[in-house]
Amino acid sequence: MASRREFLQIGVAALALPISARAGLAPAISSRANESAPTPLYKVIFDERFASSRAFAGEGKRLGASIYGIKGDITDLWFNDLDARWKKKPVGIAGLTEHGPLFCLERLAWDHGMRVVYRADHTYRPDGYMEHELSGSERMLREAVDLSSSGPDWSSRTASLLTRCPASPAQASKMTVVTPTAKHADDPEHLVSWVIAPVGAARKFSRS
Amino acid sequence: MRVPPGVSASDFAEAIKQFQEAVGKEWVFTSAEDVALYRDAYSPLMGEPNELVASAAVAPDGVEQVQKVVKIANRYKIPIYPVSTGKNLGYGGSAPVLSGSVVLDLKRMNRILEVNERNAYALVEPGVSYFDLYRYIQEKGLKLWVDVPDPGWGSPIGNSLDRGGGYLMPQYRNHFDSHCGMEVVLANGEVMRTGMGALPAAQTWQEYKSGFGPWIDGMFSQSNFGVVTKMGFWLMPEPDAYLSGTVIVPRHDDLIPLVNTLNYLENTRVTNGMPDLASPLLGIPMLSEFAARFDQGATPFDRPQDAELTALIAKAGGNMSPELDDYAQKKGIGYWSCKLSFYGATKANAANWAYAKEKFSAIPGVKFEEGDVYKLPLTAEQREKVHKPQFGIPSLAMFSIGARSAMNPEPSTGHMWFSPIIPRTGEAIFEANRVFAQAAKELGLPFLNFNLPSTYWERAFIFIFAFPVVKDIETNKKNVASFRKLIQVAADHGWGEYRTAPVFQDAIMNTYSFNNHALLHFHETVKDAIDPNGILSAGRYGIWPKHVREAKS
Amino acid sequence: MKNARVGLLLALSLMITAPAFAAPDQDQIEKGHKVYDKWCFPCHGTGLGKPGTDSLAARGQKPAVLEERTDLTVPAIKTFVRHGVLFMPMFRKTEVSDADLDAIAAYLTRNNKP
Amino acid sequence: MRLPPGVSSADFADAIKQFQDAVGKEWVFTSDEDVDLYRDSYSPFWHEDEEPIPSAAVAPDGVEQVQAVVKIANKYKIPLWTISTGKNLGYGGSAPLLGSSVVLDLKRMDRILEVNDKNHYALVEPGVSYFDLYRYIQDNNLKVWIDPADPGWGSLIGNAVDRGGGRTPMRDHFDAHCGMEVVLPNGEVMRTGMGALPGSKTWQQYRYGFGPYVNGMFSQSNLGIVTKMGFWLFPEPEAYLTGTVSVPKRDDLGPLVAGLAYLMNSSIVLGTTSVASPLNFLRGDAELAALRAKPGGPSTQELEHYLQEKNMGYWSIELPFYGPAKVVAAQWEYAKEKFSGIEGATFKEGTLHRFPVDPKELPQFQNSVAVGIPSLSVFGVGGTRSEGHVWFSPIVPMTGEAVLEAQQVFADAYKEMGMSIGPLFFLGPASNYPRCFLVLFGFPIEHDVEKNKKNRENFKRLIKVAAEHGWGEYRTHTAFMETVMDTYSFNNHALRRFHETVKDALDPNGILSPGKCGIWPKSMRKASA
Repeated sequence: MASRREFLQIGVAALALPISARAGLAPAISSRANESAPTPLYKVIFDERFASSRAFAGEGKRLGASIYGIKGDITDLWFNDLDARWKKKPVGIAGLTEHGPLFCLERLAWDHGMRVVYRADHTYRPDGYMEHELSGSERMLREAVDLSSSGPDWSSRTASLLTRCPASPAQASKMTVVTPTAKHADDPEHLVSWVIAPVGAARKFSRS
Repeated sequence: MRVPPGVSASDFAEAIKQFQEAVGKEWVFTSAEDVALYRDAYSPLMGEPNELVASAAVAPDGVEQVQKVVKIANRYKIPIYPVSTGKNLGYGGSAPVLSGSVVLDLKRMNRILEVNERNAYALVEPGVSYFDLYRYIQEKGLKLWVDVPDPGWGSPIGNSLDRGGGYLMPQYRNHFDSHCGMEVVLANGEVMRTGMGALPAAQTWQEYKSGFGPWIDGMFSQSNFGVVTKMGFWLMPEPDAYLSGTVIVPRHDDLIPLVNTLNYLENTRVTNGMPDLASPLLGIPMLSEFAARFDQGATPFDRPQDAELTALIAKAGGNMSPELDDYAQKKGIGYWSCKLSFYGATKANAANWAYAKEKFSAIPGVKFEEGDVYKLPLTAEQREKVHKPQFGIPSLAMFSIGARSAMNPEPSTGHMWFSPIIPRTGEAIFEANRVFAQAAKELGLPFLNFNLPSTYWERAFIFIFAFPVVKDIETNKKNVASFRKLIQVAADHGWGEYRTAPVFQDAIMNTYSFNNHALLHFHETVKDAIDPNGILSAGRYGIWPKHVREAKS
Repeated sequence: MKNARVGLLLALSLMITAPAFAAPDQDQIEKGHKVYDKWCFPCHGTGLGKPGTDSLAARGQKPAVLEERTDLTVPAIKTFVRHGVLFMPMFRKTEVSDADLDAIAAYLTRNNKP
Repeated sequence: MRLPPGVSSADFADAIKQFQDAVGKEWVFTSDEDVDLYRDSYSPFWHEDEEPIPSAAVAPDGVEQVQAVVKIANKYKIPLWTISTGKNLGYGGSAPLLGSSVVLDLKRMDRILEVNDKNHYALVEPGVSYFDLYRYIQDNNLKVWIDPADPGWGSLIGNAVDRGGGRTPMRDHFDAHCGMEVVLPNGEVMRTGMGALPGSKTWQQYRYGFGPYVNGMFSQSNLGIVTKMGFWLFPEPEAYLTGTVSVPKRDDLGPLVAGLAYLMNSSIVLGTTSVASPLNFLRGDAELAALRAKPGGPSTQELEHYLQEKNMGYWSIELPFYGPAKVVAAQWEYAKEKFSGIEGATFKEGTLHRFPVDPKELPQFQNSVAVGIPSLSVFGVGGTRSEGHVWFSPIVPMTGEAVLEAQQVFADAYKEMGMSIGPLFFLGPASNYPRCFLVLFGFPIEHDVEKNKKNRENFKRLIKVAAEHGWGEYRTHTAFMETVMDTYSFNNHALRRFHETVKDALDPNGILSPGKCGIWPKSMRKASA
């Protein structure tokens, strides 16, 4: 049996390259917020179909977050909840989902002056490792190094990480962490954890 | 020989010679006798100096000949006026809008290029009539129906380009809407195909309307932007069965819920034939029975011959009167009725009719009459007695209305249609009657007591009045003046006409004036760009080429 | 206009007075029958919904169906077709050519007594 | 800051200032991070210089502001690219075709001006999404349906003018519209149909009005900016029923599709359906894989036998019926009768739903869009990590022969290009439009320049292969508009030349959406040809 020494790889750490909006992360917009204060999260969203996402939700709940389960489709969450809420006042959300739900929520949030301020792509590799591609503020990335010691508990650690996400990223950076992680049978190959938060941008399209 | 405006006699003679070379000598008509055949048989200007008449007529036999004619016309700046079968009677017939134009008569182009039974469509040339297409389908034994307008001798292309209507399911009885794919000769003589037809090897020219990029087919309807030389039409597969049933409501105000429920049923496709409104009390017959009644020598307005009722109707004018309501109740006569038609599977028809009855039952005192049930195709005997256009059979029976009959011993020589679009509500019917009755009174027109709209279009009503055209010039002049006033009265109330004869096209286009005639200016910009010499149908639907506009102002 | 009406009057009088000696050949009559079916029958045929027939009947014409007449003359037929009458419009040569019209006339006068 | 082609930086600065005066400073976006939001999320030009990124975006709040913006653009000859909600993903999103155009973002114009549930229509502005209208109808308890596109966040106007389709009886979105207000390239406002009649009572009831019917000119075009549009709505029916017909043999496709065409053309089937085959979702099945691996591939008989063993048909279609409960049952019965001529045809009846539907029933709908409820569930389908897709979307005849031919032709083309035909192949053939089949191929977008380059070449090749067989695309991504328009070439591109003549007359400065659907203004035509 091969020795499973924990493997840590920090690639392009703290590379301060502007990340396009397409990548799901807008660069810093204002630094008015107190960097240390975490983004208040209105809802923490998980996908009921995936074990890692359920574990993420369990930890989130333990930390006092209001959790919301989906099965891939965010229509109900947005149409019957977030839309009205955001029209009143933009407020942050976080989640561990597939790419599709984030794609939708991100664009819907743009219209209320919100942006993805932290994003991590979690990909199971065929070689038994998981690759975590992180982008967010330097502080978040520093904290995210914590994932390097993670295994199957990566998703509950992620929950804890997201609740500590600062309200506004001072500077956008990227980092990749690779750790040996066994794939849960009902997890998809790729998941993404993310935080969407108000950043005080001008582009708000909601009519109040 | 009459010469087109602004064209020298020698140029015209030269052009005629070239037209003859292009289409054959026998297909260029210049003698007064032959050219007279292109007069509008129903012209309200008949016999007056300003009657709209052609200078000559040219009848090409194919698209290449059309191209040649158009190129010659460009060379000599000769106004040409295409007609398909020239049977647009009541809306201008075969006469041009600009007197002295050369009529481009497409009647010889009468090829039925394709009829596809499985995908239910046809591709035809402009000279093909509804009779032609019907006969072709019958001869081949195809299980297809053509949606025909009342007179069946017209052209599917001509009728749909003038945006006429028929009687079958909504998507078929809107004739322009039922087209799919066009071939057009442009003012510069080039041939263009629209929709999927622009794809050289197209397999779906008659199956997908809009192709890629701007969908421009509508520009060639009620317009003078091109000569349509081929057009596809979606046909209705012969249904399994037909069923009709009539809803009768007792009171004046019941018309409002009657129409609302009808709209629901039609817009959800519960009833899919043309709904047919009537008034048993006022003696207003169903449209589908109109012609048949004439056949049988009955008056179309066969209200009960009762002096009390006649007096009550006269008193009410176009208005609501409680006495009429009382009379209807007392005698048990329905105030309004609506015949619904159903095309489809036998059981589905029955279920749809049952559901319709359930919906109408919300109107207190409503009664229902079961109508005809036919398993299709019709037997020969059934064919004789039905209103043929409702079964896709072309006919000329509608001309019985203007024909000499026991009830109409001194017939007119024609008619012109005044046809505003009004909202599809009972309230609008009442308002339109009040307004037009008042206007008729002021204009001294002998209008009938109450008019009910037609339902050709699925979402709007069309209110059609026939103005007679007679032999007497003074009467015609007065009718033309009254017609013009009605256009204005209608426009003041937000009702616009859907189609009209050349005599009134400027006046009506003038009412479509939003933002200082932005739409007309748009048309003019397009016209000048694609027909810089202004040769095609000058003045049609109010669109004049630049040189005429400039000369006018 | 004036010409048309004059022509019409002329035709009407011809119809009454002119003798109709028609001796066309059978092919011509058969062709005429076909053209008649296409262009005339929808209005002048038998059965319901034939305004031409109804109109002539209302005028007291017997028989009202053109095909059954034995008193029509070639000039009268041609005049009606080329000038129309009342609500009946005239027919153009692209619809009913002169040759077609000759054939119609042959057909409708086939039973005339010399 | 990027500059629109041919515009000096001084002019552009002036124009921006005037745009700000026209719409308010906060509604003119010029910073990179704001402009980035207008990039195409599914751009096939990832990380390439060719990606058409706008120079700025302007978001007016009303028709007068649109007019003002257009007039300024004329003054400085600045190309504008109009978007409604910018959600046209797979066909270009919110990005312009011509890089450094200014995006004219109409999202703020989101007023629902009228919804009438007696005559069943709505009049809306371009920023109104399917969700917005649906919410309005629910809040006001109106008994009408909308017909959403699959993703419900798009604009009714934007989708209709791009000639998108849905699933209910009103699924042909452009065909379901009635009446437009348009700001022309010269800044003037025009209303079409009955709307040209001041005080009109039937703008949303009769579409044509009087004279030439010009509305189609504003679909898939760059001749005007649609600022209001009416739509016919379907009144809430009593019930909805689906029934699935399966047939055992490959050659049964002919009669199956012929039967479908009859039912659709007879208005018995009023909604979208598509031809499906279990062979598509059984791709992972070992037995099938073994069959496929055989030299020369499996014979038709072998495939038929394999499916028979699994108790599955070779082809199936799910027919939707809308109407009174008893009627939909009768229609389904009639449909079964029609298809029973196909030997071995089997029938499976779905659940009957009555409206209004209990929210608890919603999850039973494979797609709520079929009953007029907007959704974003298409984004929740998941699968492999995807950066998006562009749609290759040819129209093929509604016949079994055409479907089989298309399957063969495209499979061969894919093979030649060294691609395996993806599972997306069988999105369709679908009947989103009344008389034909739409076939959708999703081409993946990758964050890999080389792969995207290859995909773009392949896409262009497929366009040509399709055109050679007489199949044209009904709509396409901005990156391929030129190529698609090139195939609509009858008589030496007569149709495009007609469009160009009209374009030059109406938009002499060429400011509106240059290049859209292959139509370039005169000044740019040579450069692009």
